[in-house]
Amino acid sequence: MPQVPLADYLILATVLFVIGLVGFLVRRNPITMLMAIELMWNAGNLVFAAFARNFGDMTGQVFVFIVITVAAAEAAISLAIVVMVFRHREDVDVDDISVMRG
Amino acid sequence: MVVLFWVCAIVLVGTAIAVVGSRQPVHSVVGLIVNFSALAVLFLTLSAEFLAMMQIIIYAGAILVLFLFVIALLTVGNQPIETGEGRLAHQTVPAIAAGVAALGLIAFGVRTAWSQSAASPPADLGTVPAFGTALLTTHVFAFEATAFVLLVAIIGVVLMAGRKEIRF
Amino acid sequence: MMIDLVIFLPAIAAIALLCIPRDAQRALRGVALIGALATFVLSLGFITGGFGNEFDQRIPWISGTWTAAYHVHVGGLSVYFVLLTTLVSVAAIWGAFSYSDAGKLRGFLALLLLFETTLLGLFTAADLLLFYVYWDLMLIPVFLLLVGYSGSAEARSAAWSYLLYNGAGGLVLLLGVVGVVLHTGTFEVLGQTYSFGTLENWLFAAFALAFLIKTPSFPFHAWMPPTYTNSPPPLVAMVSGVQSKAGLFGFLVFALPLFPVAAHTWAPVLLVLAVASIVYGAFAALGQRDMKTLVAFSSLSHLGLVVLALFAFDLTSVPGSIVMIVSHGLISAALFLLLGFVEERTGSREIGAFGGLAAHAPRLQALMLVAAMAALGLPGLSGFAGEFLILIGAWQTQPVYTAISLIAIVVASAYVLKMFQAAMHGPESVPGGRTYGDLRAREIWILAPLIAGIFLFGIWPGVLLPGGGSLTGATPAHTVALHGQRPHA
Amino acid sequence: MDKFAALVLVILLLPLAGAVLISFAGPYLPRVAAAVIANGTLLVAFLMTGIVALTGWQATSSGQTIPQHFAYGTWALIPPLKISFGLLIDPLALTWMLIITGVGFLIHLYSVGYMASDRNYRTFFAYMNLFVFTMLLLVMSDNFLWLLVGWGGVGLASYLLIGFYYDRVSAVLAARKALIMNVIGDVGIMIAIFLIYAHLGSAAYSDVFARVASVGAPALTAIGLWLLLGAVAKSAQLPLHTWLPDAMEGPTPVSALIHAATMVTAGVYLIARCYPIYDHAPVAAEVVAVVGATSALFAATIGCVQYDIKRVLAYSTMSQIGYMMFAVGAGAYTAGAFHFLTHAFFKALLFMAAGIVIQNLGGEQDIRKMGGLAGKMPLAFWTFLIGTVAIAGVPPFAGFFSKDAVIDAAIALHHPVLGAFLIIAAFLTAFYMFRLLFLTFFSGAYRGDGAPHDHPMVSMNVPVVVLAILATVGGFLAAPLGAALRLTFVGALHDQDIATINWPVAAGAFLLVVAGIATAYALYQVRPQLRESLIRALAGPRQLVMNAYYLDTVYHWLVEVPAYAIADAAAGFFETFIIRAIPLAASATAAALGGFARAWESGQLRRYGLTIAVGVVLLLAWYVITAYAAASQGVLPQ
Repeated sequence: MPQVPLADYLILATVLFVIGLVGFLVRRNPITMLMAIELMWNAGNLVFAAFARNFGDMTGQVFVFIVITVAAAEAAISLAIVVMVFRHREDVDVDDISVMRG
Repeated sequence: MVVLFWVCAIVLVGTAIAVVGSRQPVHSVVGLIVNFSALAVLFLTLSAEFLAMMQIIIYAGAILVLFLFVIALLTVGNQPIETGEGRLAHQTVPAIAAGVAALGLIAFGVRTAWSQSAASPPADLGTVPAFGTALLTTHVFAFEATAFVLLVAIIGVVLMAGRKEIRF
Repeated sequence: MMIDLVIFLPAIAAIALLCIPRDAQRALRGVALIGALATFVLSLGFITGGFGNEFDQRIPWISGTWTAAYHVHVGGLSVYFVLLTTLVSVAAIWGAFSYSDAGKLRGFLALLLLFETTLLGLFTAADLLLFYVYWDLMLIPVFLLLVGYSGSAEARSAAWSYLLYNGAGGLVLLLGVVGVVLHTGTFEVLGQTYSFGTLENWLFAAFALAFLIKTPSFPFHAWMPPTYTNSPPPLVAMVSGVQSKAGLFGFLVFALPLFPVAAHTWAPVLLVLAVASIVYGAFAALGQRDMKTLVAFSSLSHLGLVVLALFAFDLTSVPGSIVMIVSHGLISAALFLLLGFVEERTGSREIGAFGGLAAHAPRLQALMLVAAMAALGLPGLSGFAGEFLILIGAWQTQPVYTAISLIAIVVASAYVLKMFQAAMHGPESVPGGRTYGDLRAREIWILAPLIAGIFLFGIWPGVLLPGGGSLTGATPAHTVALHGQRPHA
Repeated sequence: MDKFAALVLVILLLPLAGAVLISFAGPYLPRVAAAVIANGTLLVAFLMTGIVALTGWQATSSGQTIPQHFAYGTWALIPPLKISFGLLIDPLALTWMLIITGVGFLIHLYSVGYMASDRNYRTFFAYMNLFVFTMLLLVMSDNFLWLLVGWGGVGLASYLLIGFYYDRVSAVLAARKALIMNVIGDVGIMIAIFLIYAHLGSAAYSDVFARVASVGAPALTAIGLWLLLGAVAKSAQLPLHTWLPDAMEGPTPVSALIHAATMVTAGVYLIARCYPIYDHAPVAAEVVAVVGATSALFAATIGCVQYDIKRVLAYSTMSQIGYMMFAVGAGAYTAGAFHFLTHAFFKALLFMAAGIVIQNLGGEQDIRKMGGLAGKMPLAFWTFLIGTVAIAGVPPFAGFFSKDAVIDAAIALHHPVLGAFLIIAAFLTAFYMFRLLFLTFFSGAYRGDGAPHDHPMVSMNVPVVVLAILATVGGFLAAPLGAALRLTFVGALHDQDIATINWPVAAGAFLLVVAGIATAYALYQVRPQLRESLIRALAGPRQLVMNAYYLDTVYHWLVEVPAYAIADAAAGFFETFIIRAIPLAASATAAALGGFARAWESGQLRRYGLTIAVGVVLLLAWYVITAYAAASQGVLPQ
């Protein structure tokens, strides 16, 4: 069974990360932006998993698990904030939210 | 194996672009589901069986459902969120430039430094028993800390969502 | 111990002032004056055996990668600066008694005393870190006095320009100090010689820039006219009489001995700046209408002579600059205090706004005449002695620059007379027909020591240089700097 | 310090003591006491100087040598520079000292009466004593530094006394002008001292003059010319003479003492004192001679058309000092000193006689408002007449001998052109002095408004009479003076005998003098109509000369206006737009950076995101580049 080279995984992860990054930077819909963040999380996870296999070490995989957990927590809180901002302003264009006061 | 990787890779990139580019958040969520599933397959090719399961269950199952709920909640009036020019309209070009630059740099670095793969991994890498052993012995502190993070997140969400109005 | 007492006695007096109720005017004045006088008397102890005594005290402070010590030293050059400080401070603090706002007198006196302590600390510092700390500490009392005790919007703006310009100079000095210490590993560089290699030029430039700003020298003097003009007379007497010597002290004690080679490399630039200061200061003084600003620019001109003396690297001009430094301290303090007395009487210091004070204030006229003639460089007074020793020395190595500087002497006669005659001569007139009196006994006694010094050091400048100028070559490093006309020949 | 050294020092310090005493006692001192102190100190100083001079005279004539040089201490010692304080009392110094203290005493005495009603009576005497002290210092010093101290000191005293009536704007301006021009001269002397120190390694006369021969002519010429700058400023020679006529704003005794008898001759003294330098620098000496002769003629022409009695005398002073300058420049140092001596007598006399006239007319100085005063003020008339014939050069009065000595020198030392200048000036001198005499004391009746009255005051009349006698017989001092000065001018290039009169030259000069007197008599006594038509015919040139050839105007436009323009530009434009631009540029840069940062920190989430992204990219780039560089050198492991 021919192995896929490590470098390919890494570059794939980079491409995913960059798509997420650009998405985060150019979109103004907070929900889409959050999904872009999820993409970046996943790109990172892919790197961890690839290296775990490469080094034959479980630490990378454990880290992915923890990242998934934290990502879940992050998503929950972020979405809660989005909901609240929407309630407050009836509008969730990120560019319109530039002050920390309500 | 190589074929599987490339199929997944194409799916991943395509859906990722769809997620970012779609005007409708719901379409994004759908794209994201496909994306996550393809990633789970990649995890399998990396001998990470447990992670593949977690990817499907937590991401596709829990987080994306959360997204769907919020979308459902917010788009009551059906007005699109991104109307007209944003305040940072001319940020697109630098953002893409930065992304491309990052991509190029990393790809260059990776090509230079990680051009060769290591030897074959041990046979039990990524199996559920091995994962469980690692998680609950070596990394038990991180595991506990994650639990604490989740607790904080729960409290935070309850606090924020529980009130009608919050000044922040 | 003796040195510490001299340095901190004014500060102690300042703290004592703060313990006295604000409205106990007599007690406030008494404590402040006694503090300043006691400091002066104690500092006379440094010359009981004549010039050339050495006093030294060292307490280790920081050790490790870099070492520093609380190291204070009086002897050689610093004794002139210390005595000038204590003498001018007595005059300034006594002169401050007539400060108009009685409610603020306490703070005014306390800040003047603190200023004196920072100056004394600076002039006794034998450790570069200590020197730098005092260098920046000096800014605070002056800034506060300008902001809080001058009362005008211009004074507040002057305070900021003073603080920022001199603070910038301090930062540059800090860079230089750090550079030195990275190289030497110790802040106690006095009396040592190091080889800094190519870095030396940059380190010297940093030190020189800070010192030129403080002096000030053309073209870094933008802070000076507003500061001098808006300061209350006692403050400007100290700033111009003493603080302006801090940069020259830095050149003599730190920059020249540490970087003799770079000093010679940079000398052409500094000479041009010096000559520019001398000539430009004189012409700018001639163009002023405000008497205080006029004297301020004359300071620019006169202190340029000292820079010329230092960088002519002549065996006569460098020691001769000591005479100029002491003399300028006395003359400018006396002139600024006198202008303060004039302003108290006439409510103005504008040329042409009043005149003919000689009619009813002959003593004021007489003292002003002495101070003005000394500033003009009249032979026989201290200003001339300083100028002459500097110029005759500088002529031997830099005849062209010296010749150009002589233009300033002619212009000086024009601007000094413009000011003196406008105030004292012509038909008598005072704004609003005020009545005014001659100098009171207190005012005469304030000026008496300054005037006496102007005469003494004019008739016999040798009294300042008993060792035949060897004092300034007290340390080996100085000898390098001075005899280094051909440092690597 | 031996007795002689102490005595000499006392001579110097007595006038200073008087000045200090009067100043410090101030209003607590009775007016009489101030006058007594001032006069007393001078009289004692004069008597002591006389004792010194006689002692020296006796010693030398009996073949002994007596000390001339007295050292007291060190002014400053900064090796290699050493400047001492010492006095040099040789015949040249003694000549000046005797005049300064002697004529000075007479003028002090005169001032007791002349200034009697002035409210600043004490101040006047303090200033006058200060002047005598500084003038003595100037001539007694044994080195250039203390000469310069005295030089500056007389400048100050002159400034104070010109501006004595300080509530008069014209006096204040005149004083300022005098001091500034004198400072120009001081700078000249300073440069000369610097050059002397650079080339000869000392500032003491003895060292300098001993080493002169070892220095090349160019250096000595430069030194001589810079000294000359000092001399022309102090002695009111071309082109720095314009302060002297204005200096007549001072009280008349001041004009007599400072601006006629003593201070203005300091330049002559300086050049005579530096004779070894000029002997070795013929070019510089020639310039001195040219300046002197030209000034003599130049001033004489102006003197012919002035109407202010004191200004006429001022221009005549300038002219007579021109003679002295020419003499010392030509190498006839003794003749110069001789003319200084006689000039001190007759010019002080003229000023004091004029002072009596002015005072008796209530301050009137315009000779057009005088006339016919000969009978009303006999003493003033007779003494003025003696002074006039003395200055004109009528034998046997003093001026005849000294002027003849100078003109002799011009011929003997081959200065035909300059000699011609002097002879023409002699003619003009006789003309304008007699014009002054006629207009003041004759030419019809009194033309003024007030009533002329004569208040004979003993303190004023005595000195005038004494000086009249001296002006009459002063010419016979030539023999002793010449003998004494020969001791000073040892080894001078030209040895001249001032006591011998070259009769053909003297006769010719006298004929011209008679012609001058006759012309004045014709124009001002006999044929006033001729004078009127002459004035009409020569209106243009006359205007030029009356305005002193417009030199004041030229200086105003050439020096004063540009200097103030530069000053205003420096104080205004340059200060505002260049000096203050440095900190302003710094603060503007800081403000611009701050403004940029504030605009960037907009609170926009995506802007922060982009900032982070760019930062990450930069870090990545840095990392990749350095790592690649390291790897390419084989440092980084795979």
